[in-house]
Amino acid sequence: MENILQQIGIENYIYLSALLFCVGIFGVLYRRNAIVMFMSIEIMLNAVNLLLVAFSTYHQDAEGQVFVFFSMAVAAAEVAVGLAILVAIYRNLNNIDIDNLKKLKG
Amino acid sequence: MNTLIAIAGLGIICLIAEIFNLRKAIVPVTIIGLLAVLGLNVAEYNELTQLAPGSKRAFYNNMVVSDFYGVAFSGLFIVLTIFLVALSPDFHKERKAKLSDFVAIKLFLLAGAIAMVSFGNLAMFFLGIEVLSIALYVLAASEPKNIKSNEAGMKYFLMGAFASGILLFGIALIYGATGSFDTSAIFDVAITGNEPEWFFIGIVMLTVGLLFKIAAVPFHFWAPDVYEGSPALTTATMSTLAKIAAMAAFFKLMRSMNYQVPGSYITIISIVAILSMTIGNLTALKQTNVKRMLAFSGISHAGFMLMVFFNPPAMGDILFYYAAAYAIAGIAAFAVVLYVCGNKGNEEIHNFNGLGKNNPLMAAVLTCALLSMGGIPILSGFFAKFFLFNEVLHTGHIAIVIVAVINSIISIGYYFKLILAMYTQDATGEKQPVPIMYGAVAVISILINIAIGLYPSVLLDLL
Amino acid sequence: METNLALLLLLAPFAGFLINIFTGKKLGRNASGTLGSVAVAVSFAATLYFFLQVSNTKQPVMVNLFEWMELINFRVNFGFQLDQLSLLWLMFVTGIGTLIHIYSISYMHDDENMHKFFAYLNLFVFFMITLVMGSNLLIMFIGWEGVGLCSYLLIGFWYKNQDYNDAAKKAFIMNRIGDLGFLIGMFIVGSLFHSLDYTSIQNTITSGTPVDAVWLSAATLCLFIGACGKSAQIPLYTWLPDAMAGPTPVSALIHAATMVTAGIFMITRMNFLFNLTPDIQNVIAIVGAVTSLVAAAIGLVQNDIKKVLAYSTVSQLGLMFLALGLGAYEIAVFHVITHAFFKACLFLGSGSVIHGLHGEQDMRNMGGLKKAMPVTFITFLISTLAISGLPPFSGFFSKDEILMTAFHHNKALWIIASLASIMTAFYMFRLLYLTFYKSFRGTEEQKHHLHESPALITFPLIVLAILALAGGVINLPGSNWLNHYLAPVIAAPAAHHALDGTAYMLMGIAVAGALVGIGIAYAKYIKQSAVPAQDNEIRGFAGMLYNKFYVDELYMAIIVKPIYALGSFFKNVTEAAFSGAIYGLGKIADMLGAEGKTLQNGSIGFYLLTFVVGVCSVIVYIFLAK
Amino acid sequence: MITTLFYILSAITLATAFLTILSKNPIHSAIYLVLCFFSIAGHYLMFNAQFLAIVHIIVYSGAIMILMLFTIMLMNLNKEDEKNKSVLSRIAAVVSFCLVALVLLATFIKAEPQMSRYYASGEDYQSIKVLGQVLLNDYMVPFEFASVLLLVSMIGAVLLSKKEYING
Amino acid sequence: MNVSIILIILLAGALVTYLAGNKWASKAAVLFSIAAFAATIGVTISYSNGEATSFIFHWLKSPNVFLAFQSDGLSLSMLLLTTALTPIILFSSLGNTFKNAKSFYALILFMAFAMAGAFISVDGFVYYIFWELALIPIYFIALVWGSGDSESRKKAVVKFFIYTFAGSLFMLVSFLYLYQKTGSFLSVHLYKAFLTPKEQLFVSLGFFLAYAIKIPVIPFHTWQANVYQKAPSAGTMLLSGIMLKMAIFSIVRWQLPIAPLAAKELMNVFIGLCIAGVIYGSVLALKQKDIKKLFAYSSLAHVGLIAAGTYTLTLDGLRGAFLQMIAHGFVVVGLFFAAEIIARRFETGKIEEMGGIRSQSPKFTSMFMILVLASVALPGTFNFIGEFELLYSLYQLDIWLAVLGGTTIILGAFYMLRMFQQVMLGEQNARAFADVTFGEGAVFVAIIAVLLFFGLYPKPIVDFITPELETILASINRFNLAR
Repeated sequence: MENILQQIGIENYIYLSALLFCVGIFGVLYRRNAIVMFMSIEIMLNAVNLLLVAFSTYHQDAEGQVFVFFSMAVAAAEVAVGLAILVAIYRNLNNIDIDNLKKLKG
Repeated sequence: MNTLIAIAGLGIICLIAEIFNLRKAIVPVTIIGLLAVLGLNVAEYNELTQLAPGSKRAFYNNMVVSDFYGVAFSGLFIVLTIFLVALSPDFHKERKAKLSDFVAIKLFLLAGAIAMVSFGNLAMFFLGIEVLSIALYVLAASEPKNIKSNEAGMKYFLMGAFASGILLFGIALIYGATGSFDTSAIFDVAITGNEPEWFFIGIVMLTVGLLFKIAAVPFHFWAPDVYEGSPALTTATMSTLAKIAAMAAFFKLMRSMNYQVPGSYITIISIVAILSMTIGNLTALKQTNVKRMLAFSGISHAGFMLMVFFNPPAMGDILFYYAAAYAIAGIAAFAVVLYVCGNKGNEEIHNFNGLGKNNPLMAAVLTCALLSMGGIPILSGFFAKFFLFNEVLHTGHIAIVIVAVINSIISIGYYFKLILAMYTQDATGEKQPVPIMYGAVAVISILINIAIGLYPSVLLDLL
Repeated sequence: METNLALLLLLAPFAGFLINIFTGKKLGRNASGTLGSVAVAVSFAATLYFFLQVSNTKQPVMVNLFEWMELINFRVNFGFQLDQLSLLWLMFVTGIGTLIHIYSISYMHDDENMHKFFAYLNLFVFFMITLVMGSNLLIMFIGWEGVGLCSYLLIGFWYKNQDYNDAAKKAFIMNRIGDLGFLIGMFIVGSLFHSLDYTSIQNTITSGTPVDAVWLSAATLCLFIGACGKSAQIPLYTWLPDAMAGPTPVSALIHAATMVTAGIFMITRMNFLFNLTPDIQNVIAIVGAVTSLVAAAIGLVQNDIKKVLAYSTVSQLGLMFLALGLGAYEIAVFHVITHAFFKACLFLGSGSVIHGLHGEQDMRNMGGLKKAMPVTFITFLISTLAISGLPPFSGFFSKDEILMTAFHHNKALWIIASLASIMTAFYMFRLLYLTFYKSFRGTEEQKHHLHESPALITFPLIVLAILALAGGVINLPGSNWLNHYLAPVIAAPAAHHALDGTAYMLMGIAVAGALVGIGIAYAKYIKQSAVPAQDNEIRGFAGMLYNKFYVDELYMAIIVKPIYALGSFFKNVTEAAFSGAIYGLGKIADMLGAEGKTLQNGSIGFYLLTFVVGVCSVIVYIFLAK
Repeated sequence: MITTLFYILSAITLATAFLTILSKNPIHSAIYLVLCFFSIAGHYLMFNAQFLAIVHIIVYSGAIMILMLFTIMLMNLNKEDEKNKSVLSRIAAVVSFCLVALVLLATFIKAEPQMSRYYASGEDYQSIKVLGQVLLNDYMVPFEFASVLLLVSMIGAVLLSKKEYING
Repeated sequence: MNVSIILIILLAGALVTYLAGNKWASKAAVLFSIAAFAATIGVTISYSNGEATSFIFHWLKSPNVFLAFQSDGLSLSMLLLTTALTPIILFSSLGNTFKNAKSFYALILFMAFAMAGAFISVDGFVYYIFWELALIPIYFIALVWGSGDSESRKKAVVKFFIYTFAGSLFMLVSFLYLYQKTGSFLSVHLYKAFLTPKEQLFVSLGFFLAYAIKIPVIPFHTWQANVYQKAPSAGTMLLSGIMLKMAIFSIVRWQLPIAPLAAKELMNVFIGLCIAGVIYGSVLALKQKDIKKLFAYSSLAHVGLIAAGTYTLTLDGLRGAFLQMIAHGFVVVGLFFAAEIIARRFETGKIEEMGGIRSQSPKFTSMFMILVLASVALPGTFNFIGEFELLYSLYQLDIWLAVLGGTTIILGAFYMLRMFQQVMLGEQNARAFADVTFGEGAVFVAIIAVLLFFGLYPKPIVDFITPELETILASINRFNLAR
C-alpha cells in the first residue's frame, strides 16, 4: 500500500501540527470571547488529532486512529460542558467576555 | 477492574434511584455500595499478595492493570469518596432534586480517578483524567446562579481544556516515538534508549499537563480562584481527591515510562517543587478566605509531593502516605469549613471566630487537621513530611530539604491564623448545631489521621 | 564529743535564729532578746572550752561532716577546723557578740520587729562562726556570703526607708564584687592545689611542690579583691559608711568588730599563700596604707557621729591591711582584736548617745552630754584614747607595732600610716569634744529627756571599755603572748623587732603625733568652741573631704550609670533589632505574599500566558539550552 | 503532486485557523473553523484514513461546530464586542505565540525526525474493519469508559443548564 | 517498674482531667501529677536497684524507628524535676479560676507528658516527636489563658511558636541526615557515628538552632520575655521551669555526643553567645518594669550560664549544668509563683505599682527573700552548687570566661535586690495584701526545702548523674581515642 509519508515525511506533519497547535494557543491567548477560545482549543485538539493520525500512519498502526476517536469524544464532551457553563454565565452576565470574570483574585 | 465496573454501576444506580423516587436511599446505598467496592478492592489486593512480589494483574489487553500501587490508591480514593458523599446530603439540602446528579458525578469522578491510577494504556489514562476533569468542571460550576461558581467553572474549564490539549499533544508525541499507547510497550522502547527525541518532548508535555492538574507553580493560577469560587464541597473534592489522583497518576506515569530522562528534567521538577512550595506558602500568608488559603496550601503540598521524583522507585509508598495524610486532613478540615460556612455564603476567616468556645470539638478537629498539614507530630502530616524528607535526603538533595523545611515554617504562619481566630476571637454569630454527617466525617477522618500517624506502617507496608 | 560540741558552737545561734524567726513574736520582746543572747553565749562558752583545750594541746580540732561538692580537680568536704586562729576569732566574735546582743535587748526594745532583729543577729553570728570555723575556703565562702546577707538584712532593717534599703543593697552588691574575686581565687587555688582545704594547701606548699608563680599571684590577688570587698578597702570601701543606716548595735557588731575583719581573717588564714607572692603583698600594703589615709582624711570633717566612726573603721582596717601586706599577720590580728574592743565600745557608746537623743546623729546638734551620760562618757573616753594610740591603752600597742613594722619596711608607708594616726587622734577627739563637751546644742525637747542609758546598755560599755583599756596585755612588747599563740598557724612569723632605741623613738613619735592631733582638736573645739559649718557652707578642700572625694558620685558616673545606659541601649536598640530581624523575616514573607497576591490577578488571559511561558521555559531549558 | 497538495492544504489549515482567531465576528470564526476542519479532513484523506475523515467531519463540523453556532445564535453573540481588550495583552499574545512556535519548531527540528529509515510494510491498518477490531477488542475498556465520560458530560450539561425548581 | 508508666499516667491524667469536667479537673490533675511523681520515684528506686526499667519497641521498620524509653541518671533526674514541678505548678494554679478549666489542666498534664517523653526517649525521632508535642499545649495555654491585650499576646505567642518550630525543624534535618549515615535514630548508634568534621558542623548547627531558640541563647531570645509575661503563670512556669531545661538536656543528650568535633570547633562561638546572654540578660533585667519580664531576662542570664557550662565539654560543666537546671527549675517556678501571688493581690505586673508588701505580709516576704537569694546563688542554696561548678568549668577553659560569667553574681544581686526593694520594701502599700494562704505557703515551703536540702547535701543527685555524664563524655571524646 502506498504511504504518503514516503513522499512528504513525518517531520512536515509534525511541524504542521506544532504550528496548528501554536495557532490554537495563540487563539486562546489572543481572544477574550469565550466561544472563540473554545474554538481555539478545538484547533489545538485537532492539531493533536492530526499528529496522531500522522503517527498512526507512520507506525502503520491503527491505535493512533482509535485514539483519535477518544480524543473526539473528549472534545465533544468538553464542548458540551463548556457551553453549558457559558450559558450559565451568559444568563448571569449577559455576555461571554471572560475579562468580566475577574471577581476571583488575590 | 471489578472496582471500576462496580463504581460506574453504582453511579448509574444513583441516577436510576432518582427516577424511581428513591432519593432518600441514594446516599446510604452509595455509601454501602462504596464500602462494598472497598471490600472488592481489598479482595483485589489480597489476590495480588498471592502473586510474586512486584508482579501485576493485567485486564483486557493490559488496559487496566492492578498492582499494589493502583489498588492502594484506589482504596484511598474510595475512602475519600465515601467521606465526600457522606457530606453531600447536608451540603445540598437546598437542592435535593439534584442530589442524585451530584452523587453520580462524584462516583464517576471516582471511576476516573481509579482509571488514572490503574491504567495500563495511555488511552485509559487520558479518559480517566478527562472524566475526572469534566466532572470537576461541572461540579465547580454547579451553582449556575452564583456568578463566582460560574467564573470558577469557566476558569477551570478553559485552563483545564488547554492543559488537556497540551497533555494530549504529549501523548501523541509519545505515541509517535514509540508506536504504542501501552505503558509497558512504551517502557520497553524507552529502555532501549534509541527512541526519537520527541519522546522526551512528549514526556515534558505530559508533565506540564499533569503539573497543571496538581496545581504546581507556574501552572497553578487556576487553583485559588477555582477553589474559592466553587461550592465548598467541590473545593473539598478538588483539593483532596482530584489533587492526589493527579499526583498519583503523574507518579505512576513517570515511574512506568520515564526511564533515562535527561538530568535537566529532574532539575525542572525540583525548581517547580521549590517554586510551588514557596509561592504557595507565601501567598497563603495573605489570604483571608479559608478556601483560598487551603488552595495555596494545596499548591505548596503539591510542591512537597513533587519531591518524590528524586527517587521514584523508592518513593511510591511515601507518596501514598503523604497523599493519604494530606487528603484525610483536608477532608477533616473541609468538614468543619462546611459546617462553619454552610449558611454564611462566604468562607472568610472571621466566620471561624470563637469556634473554640462555641464548638470545641469541631474546633479541635480543624486544629488537628491544620496542624497535620503543617507537619506537627503525632499527626500523620508530620510523618508524611518526615518520610519524604528522609528519602529525599537519602538521595543527597539536602538543599531542597532545607527549602522544604523553611516552607514548613512559613506554612505554620497561615495555618495558625485560622487557629488563632478560633481560639482568641469572640464569636460573632450564635452557636449552630452540627449536622450529624459533618460531625461524623470530621471526627472519623481526624481519627484516621491520628491513627495512621501512630501506625504509619499500616499504609507504608501496603506497597 | 568534740564534734557535737563544735556543732553546738555552730548551731546554737542558728537555733536561736530559727526560734526567733518562727516564734519570736509570740515569745515577747524580752524573751526573744534573752534567747538570742543566750544562744550566742552558749557559743561563747563552747568557744572558751575549745580555746582552753587547744591552748593546752596545741592541736587543732578537726571536724569532718560529709562530702559536699565534687569537682573534677578537687572535692570539697563539709568540715570545720578549730585551731588557734579560728578560736581567737571565735572568742571575740562570740564574746563581743554576746555583749552586743545584751545591749540590743534594751536598745531595740521599742522596735516592732525586735524578734526579727535578734533572729538576724543570731543568723549573723552563725554565719560568722561558719566563716571562721570552716576547714576550707568554700565553707568560709558560705559564711562569707552569709554574713553579707545578714549585713544586708540588718542595714535594711528599717525597711520602710528606701534610703536604708539602698544602703543595704549597695553593701551587698559591693561585697559581691569582692565575692567574685574570692570565687575566682578559689578556682585558681583549687586547680593549682587540687584542694581547698587549708591544711592540704599548706602541706602542698611546705612539701615544696612547684607551683606556677603567676597563677599563684592571680589567686592571691583575687582573694585580696574578695577581702577588699568584705573589709572595705579601696576601691570597694564606700558601702561601709552607708551601712551605718542599720541600727547601731549592727554597726558595732558587723561593721566594726567582726564581719569587716573577715578579710583580714582570710588573708591571715592563707598567709602561707600570700607569703609566696611578695608583689601582691606590696599591693596589699599600699592599698591598706592609702585606704587608711583617705578614710582618715574623710573622717576629719564628717558630722554624723556614726559616719565618723565608720570612716575611722575603714581607716583602721587599712592599717591592718598594711600590716598584712608587710607580712606581719600576728600584728594585724592583734590590731583586729584591740580594734574590736574599742570600736565596738565606741559604736555602742554612740548608740547610747543616739538612744538618749532619740535618734539624733548629727554632732552639730549634740554637746555637753558629759554630765547627762557619765558612764557613756567615760567608756567613750577610754576607747577614744585607745584608738588615738595613747599608752597604756590597748590601741597604742597594736598600732605602734604596725607603725614600727612599716618603718622597718618602707618609710613612705610609715609616714602615711603615721599621718593617718594623727588624723585619727584629731577626729576622734573632735567627736568627743563635740559630743560630750560644752553645752547642749539640740532642741529643748531633747534636752529635757537627756538621761543616762539603762544598765543593759551600760554594762556592755563598761566591759568593752575595760577591754579597750587592758586589751593590749595579750601582746605586750616583751611577752608577745599572741605571737606565740598564733605561731602554729603563721607560716613565717614577722621579724621580731627588739625594743631598741629606734623602737622607743618610734613610740615617742607616735604618741607625740597623737597628742598633736588631740591638741589641734582641743584648740579648735574647746578653746575656740567651733561648731562645724552647715552642709552648704563647707567649701574647698574641706568640701571635697566632706563629700568623700566624690567617690560615690564617681562610681555612679563610671559604673552604675553606664550599666543603666547599656541597659537602655539593649532594651531600645538591640532588643528591637533582634526582634525586628525576626519580625523582618516575617514581614519579608508577608511582602512576598502580597506580591503573590497581586500576581494572582484573576485574569484568565494572564494565567494562560504564564502557563504558556512556563511551558516554553521548560522546553527551552530541557531541549534547547544545551 | 501530493507534496503540493500537502502544502496547499496545510496553508489552508493554518490560514483558516488564523482567520478563526482573528475574525471579530464569532460567526465568521465558526465558519472559518469549519473550513479548517475540512482541510484537516483533507489531510486525513491524504493519509488514506477515510473513515476517520468522515467521522471527523461528522463530529467536529457536524456536531461540535453546530453546537457552538447554535449557542452563538441562541445568545445572539454575533456582534463584535471585545472592546475592553488591552493592546498589551494582544502584544503579549502575539509575542508568546511567536515564542511557542519558535520553541516548538526549533525543538522538533533539533530532534531530527529519522525519516530515512521509514518504509511502508503495506499491511492493512486503517480500514474500517481493522479499526473496528482494534476499537472493540483491544480498546474495549476505553471505549466503554468513554461512555462514562459522555454520561458525565451529559449529566453535567443538564445539571448546569436545567432551571432550578423545588422538588420536595 | 517500667519508665513508660510515667508517660501512661500523665497521658491518662490529661484525658481523665478533660473528661472530669471543669469542677473536678484541677483535683484530678493534681492527683495524677502526684501519681506520676510517685511513679517516677518508684522508677528511680527500681533503677537504683539495678532493675530493668527501659522500654523498647520496634515501631517503624522503614525508617528504622524504635519507641525506646530509657531511664538513666540524666533522664531520671530531669524526669524527677518534671514530675516534681508539675504538681507544684498545678497547685500554684489552684488559686485562680479559669474558664474552661478542664482544658487548661488537661493541657498542663499533656505538656508534662510530652516533656517527660522528650527526657526519656533515646530514639532521636521519638524524641523529636515529644519535643514538638510539648509546643502545642503551651501554645494554647499561653494563647487562651494568657493575660494582657489579645492582639499583642497573639503576636507574641505565634512568634514563639513559629520561632521554636523553625528551630526544631532544623534539628529534624540533622536527625535525618544522621539517619542517612547510621541507619538508626537510637542514641547508642548515633553516639558511635563517625562523621567528618564538616558533617558534624552542619549537624551540630542544626541542633544548636533548635536548642538556642528554646533555651534561649541570644540573639534567639526575643520571644522569651513577651511570652513569659503574657502567658498565665502556670504556662510561664512550665516554660521556664521545665521546657527550657529540655533544650539544655538535649544539648547533653544529643548535640554534644553526636557531633563532638563540631562542639569543640564551635565552642568559642557557643560559649561566647551564652556568656553574652548572661551579661545581656542581666543588664536588661535591670531595665524591666514588669516583674515577669524581669524574671524572664534573669532566666535568660542564668540559663546562658548553664548552656555555657554544657558547651565547655567538661565533667564539671555538664554536672553543674544538670545541678543548676534542677535548682533553677525550682527557683524560677517559685519566683513566678511569687509574681503570680502579687498579681493576684494587686492585679498588676508593674513593679512601680508595687512596694511595701513586707509590712503587710511578712511570711510571703521571707519566702520570696529566700527565693531571691537562691536565685542569686547564695552559698547554701542549691543554685550555688550549680553555679560554682559551672563557673569552675568555664574557668578551666579560660579565666576570663569565668570572670565574665561570674558577673552574674554581681549583676544578679543588683537586679534581684533592686526588684525586691521596689516590690517588697518601702512604705506600706495602700492596697491590702493578704499574707500567703496555707496552699501557697506549702508550695513555697516545698520549693525552699528542696533548694536548701540539696544546697547542703547535693551528693545524692551528683552520684546519680555522674556515671551517665561520664558515659557521655566518653563518647564526646571518642574521636580522640580513634586518633
